Amino acid sequence: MMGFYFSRLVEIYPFFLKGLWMTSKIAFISLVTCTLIGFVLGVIRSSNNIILKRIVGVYVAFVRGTPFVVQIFIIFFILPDWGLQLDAFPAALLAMAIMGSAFICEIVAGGINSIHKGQWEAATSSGLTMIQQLRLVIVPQAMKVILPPLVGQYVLLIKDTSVVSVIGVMELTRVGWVTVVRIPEGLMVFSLVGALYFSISYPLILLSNYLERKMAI
Amino acid sequence: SSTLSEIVKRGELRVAVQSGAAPYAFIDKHGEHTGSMVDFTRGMADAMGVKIKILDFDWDGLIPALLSGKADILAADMTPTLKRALKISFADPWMSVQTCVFTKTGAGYQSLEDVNKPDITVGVLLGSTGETIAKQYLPNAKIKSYKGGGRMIIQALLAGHVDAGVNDDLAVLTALPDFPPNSIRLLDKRLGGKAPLSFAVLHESVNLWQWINLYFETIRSNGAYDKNIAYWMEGIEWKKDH
Amino acid sequence: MLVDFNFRIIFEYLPLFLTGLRSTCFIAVVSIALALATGIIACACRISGVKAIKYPAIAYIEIIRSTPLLVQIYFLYFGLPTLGLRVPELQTGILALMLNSGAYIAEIIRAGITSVDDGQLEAGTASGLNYFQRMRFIILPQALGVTIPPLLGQNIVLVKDSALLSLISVMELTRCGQTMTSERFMPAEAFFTVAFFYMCIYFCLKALADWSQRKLIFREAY
Amino acid sequence: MIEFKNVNKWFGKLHVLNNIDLKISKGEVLVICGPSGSGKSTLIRCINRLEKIQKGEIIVNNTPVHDKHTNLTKLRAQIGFVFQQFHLYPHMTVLQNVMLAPVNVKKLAKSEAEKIALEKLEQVGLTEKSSAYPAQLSGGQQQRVAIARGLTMSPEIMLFDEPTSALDPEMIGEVLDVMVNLVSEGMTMCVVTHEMGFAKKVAHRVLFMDEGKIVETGTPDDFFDNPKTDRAAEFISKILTH
Amino acid sequence: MIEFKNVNKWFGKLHVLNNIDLKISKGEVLVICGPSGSGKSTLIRCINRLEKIQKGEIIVNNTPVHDKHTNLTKLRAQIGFVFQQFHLYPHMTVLQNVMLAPVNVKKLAKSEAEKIALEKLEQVGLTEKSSAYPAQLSGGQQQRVAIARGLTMSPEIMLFDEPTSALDPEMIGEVLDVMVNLVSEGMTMCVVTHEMGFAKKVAHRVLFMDEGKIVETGTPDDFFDNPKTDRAAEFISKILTH
Ligand SMILES: Nc1ncnc2c1ncn2[C@@H]1O[C@H](COP(=O)(O)OP(=O)(O)OP(=O)(O)O)[C@@H](O)[C@H]1O
Ligand SMILES: Nc1ncnc2c1ncn2[C@@H]1O[C@H](COP(=O)(O)OP(=O)(O)OP(=O)(O)O)[C@@H](O)[C@H]1O
Ligand SMILES: [Mg+2]
Ligand SMILES: [Mg+2]
Repeated sequence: MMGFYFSRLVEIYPFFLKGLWMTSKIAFISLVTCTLIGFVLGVIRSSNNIILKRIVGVYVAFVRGTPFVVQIFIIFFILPDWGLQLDAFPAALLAMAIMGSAFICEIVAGGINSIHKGQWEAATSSGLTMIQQLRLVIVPQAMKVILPPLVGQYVLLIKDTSVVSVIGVMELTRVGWVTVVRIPEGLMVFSLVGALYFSISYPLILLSNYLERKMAI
Repeated sequence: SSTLSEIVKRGELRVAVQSGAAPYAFIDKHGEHTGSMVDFTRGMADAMGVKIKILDFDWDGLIPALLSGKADILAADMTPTLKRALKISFADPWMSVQTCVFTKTGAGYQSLEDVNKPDITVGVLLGSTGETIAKQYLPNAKIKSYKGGGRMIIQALLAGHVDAGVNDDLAVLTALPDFPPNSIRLLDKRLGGKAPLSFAVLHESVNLWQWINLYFETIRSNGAYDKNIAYWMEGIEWKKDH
Repeated sequence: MLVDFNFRIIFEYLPLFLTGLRSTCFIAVVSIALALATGIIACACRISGVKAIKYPAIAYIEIIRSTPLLVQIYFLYFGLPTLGLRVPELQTGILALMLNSGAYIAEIIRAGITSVDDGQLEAGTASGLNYFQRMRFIILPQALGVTIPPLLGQNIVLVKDSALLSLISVMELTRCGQTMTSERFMPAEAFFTVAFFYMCIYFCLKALADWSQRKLIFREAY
Repeated sequence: MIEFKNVNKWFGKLHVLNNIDLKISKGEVLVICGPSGSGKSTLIRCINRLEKIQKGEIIVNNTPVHDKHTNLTKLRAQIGFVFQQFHLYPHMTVLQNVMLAPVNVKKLAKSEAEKIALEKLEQVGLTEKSSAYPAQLSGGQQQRVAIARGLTMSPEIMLFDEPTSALDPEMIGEVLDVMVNLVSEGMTMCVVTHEMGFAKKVAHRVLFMDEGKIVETGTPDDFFDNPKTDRAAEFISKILTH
Repeated sequence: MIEFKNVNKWFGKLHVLNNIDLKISKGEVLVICGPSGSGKSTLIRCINRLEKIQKGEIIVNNTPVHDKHTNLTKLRAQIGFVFQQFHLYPHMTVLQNVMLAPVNVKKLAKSEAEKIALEKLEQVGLTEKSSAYPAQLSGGQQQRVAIARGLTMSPEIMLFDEPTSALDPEMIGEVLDVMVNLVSEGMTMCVVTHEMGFAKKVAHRVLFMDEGKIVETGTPDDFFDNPKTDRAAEFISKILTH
């Protein structure tokens, strides 16, 4: 029986590649967007503007406080009632961007806050403007602190793309899911799915570990 | 403007299905949507002269998808009930099935009484007609609901998660060949009457609703309907092709 | 839409949501307890010098960290029966959460242990304390201080992750939302209620984490 | 040149600066000392508005520092600040550290800024280290770079906050030498320090602070040999005994 | 009491201790000075085996320190060590810090250990702070607690590694006072420090290190006023000029 299922699994490998491609596409686009948004929010969150800081804080709390599945459902099924009608793919990207940017925002804010106050003061007393201080002095140094957890967060985000399968995006997990319905050999199907995720995530984990060691010096 | 003219203007008919429910709608080995209902809706799109877009959902995503305007037609093995009809409109039934009880061959359950016991767990599909019927006919048994199509119950049964399953007989019968031979047995007695299956649309889409009815009338008379049913429901020929 | 928002339905389903809430809390508490044990053992193996237990621990941690929880859940859910193990959904789900969180907790604990200043250890060594005494009196109490906030953070993650158990038919909070949707076709009401309850849990845990952060991390003495 | 008029500052309930009145004239070298927490750093940090004040007025070169409309960038270009912990930018070379402000605040061309930066580095005796990173330098060298950085905008005033107290004893001398040179060029300087040798050698005036107040002020010889107040006498005896 | 016989130590390729021969007799107070990185800390850390040596022998009270069979716990109980950065345990009160070793190494009863701990705290003048946490104390007070902790096992030898160089100038005195008291009680002491006042007042011998070697040794007066080597003369002039 195993052998029979295995040959059927081999037969449909293009389908798995399609899923892998979809997963990579979602991951790549959403990582880029949420990095950009996350940095902007992170700078705001570490600033002194109490009102903006609070607003970002509420946003972050909402995203961190609710499961990603629920967020996706809300974006996909409920936002249309308020006039935002999105297909599964853009909805998945939006959900990923919203979730990822909230987490990256916290990492960036943490990195900026970790820079010794003296660096701000030294830059201030040379007469640099706020933006110059950030761009020339603070962010380049904060990158050291930001980079390792950022790459770690990328891994988490890539893995979270599996959840967008619930709104019908044919990515890797959903491919596994519809396959297991045809080939009732879960161990085999999901080992394969797991191995494909591993092949994307593990290099990034290694990179994150490497950065952590390197930046620690 | 009416839903129908919107579809034509858009050039695309959007259909919500639940993959994993062979032979109604599932994904073949090339990763393409296929199945009896997929064929019907393809025919509808052809008749309208538009492209088709299949949207794939879990069972509990189907109705939200329709309500939130993601899809024009809900094409699932869904029975029109009065409660459901409060929110969406069902077209005339295109098919009817009966609810059956199935168990493992070796389990030795014979009658409904055998499975209507407190120590028996019965698997049903979340929100399906089977769920309602199981609650009604097997009040003593524990009901456990599953998502993701009729095969999930069979797998749960074989894995020992449940002692019996309740689902429509057609879905069970067509799924059986994918599982080890003679591992599953249907109890003789069917539950309830014939349960119709219908396509659904939003209340507002009256014109689309009429159009679907007309469509089925048409294909029934020109033989396309019978061909579809013969291929998908009455044989297992399709398994070779998909 | 907000005009349509049907609070009556929410109240009608409140008992169901409360059961779901209880179930989610139960799953969270049991899984985190088991995960803690798993994490401690995995971490102990990970930092030990014995290769026969060190490398399996590393493999376990790295595999878990580089595959999605959802895939792990499906893997166990569909896979355990293939191995002839009959594990009910709830237990399968708890097992998945335990294995998943355990790997992260192992890393949190490891970070906690390495965070204690070397100088502290040297001071202990210089006063003649042996390895176990240094662990017990100097490292662990301080490591605990720095570990508890991220552990609570992991608990928050776990509570949210438990939502994925809805996909294997475990009756918890998210699943209640889905049940309500499939019975009443009111997704907005269902999902916002679910989100609301998760937010409640989140704020409790967050408050606890912040409190412990303030309370337990001893500021450096110089 | 610098004038404090009835300046008051609180950190929450803590009254860190209590009715400070003080005039520093052009070319004057002022040494500030006092026990830890007495407000020395706060005092000089208010001069270039690294800290805000709640009452009173500080006037630098006829500009009210704590006025909303003051052009801070222009003000700060006239004031160089050197910190106890150097606070060099670790991700930039020595030359980049020194060039940063001329290029970005004065908008000088790179080549011109580099010329100025090298001049200042020569002044502190570190020309050959211009392409090293701060982490590759000893503490004394780092502090000299920090002084060059402070000088690079050609300020009229230099403020030093315990510039030698984070240094190994061997390196204190080289930093003090650079500062003595600055004095001989006629720079206006405010130095928080406990280096009595330096104070005796170059200071025009010593100011002793305690609990946010200026307790005593006088020439170095007067102050160290004949302190007028008990508190100052006690303090001096403490830093002298060991 | 302590004897170094041809001791050599490398960190990787760096030869940190180069043929060290040294005898310290009972009751002697030895001050070690030298430029940063010369191996001072490493030298005294070898005495209680916080660092291993690669060649040679160190003998403390007739026990070869770097022998496999040496009972380290017993050895370390005879030696108190005070670090530059105090290294108090931040999660314990002052009293708990001081009691930790007697209770756990000597296995004394709590009450007895407490008695000893309070005695030692009195010796450093901190009885009233016994229930405070380290973070609530000033630097000088923390270092005095660290000394009390070092004394709590009634050691015959006390090692100090720059005990005052992380302190504010005002607090250096209070720590040195405690150390001077120890000298007057006849404790054998090795002190790495640059506090010349202290060295002149109480040291029996000063040892000057550079690049892992003992360059010069002599009485404090001899050493500071008439250094024999150029390197020492240069070093002394540097720490004296300011
Ligand atoms: N940002 C701040 N917030 C609250 N309190 C502060 C802040 N900065 C300084 N203080 C407090 O103000 C008082 C004066 O601080 P300041 O740094 O001016 O003292 P100092 O004389 O420079 O001391 P030291 O010699 O230790 O540098 C201290 O009690 C300090 O704790
Ligand atoms: N654990 C270690 N690994 C590698 N090199 C080390 C280590 N500890 C010290 N060193 C190096 O050994 C040399 C001597 O160090 P040591 O700490 O003994 O110097 P020191 O005389 O105490 O200097 P300082 O006055 O700065 O404390 C230095 O060059 C230092 O960088
Ligand atoms: Mg200060
Ligand atoms: Mg040292």
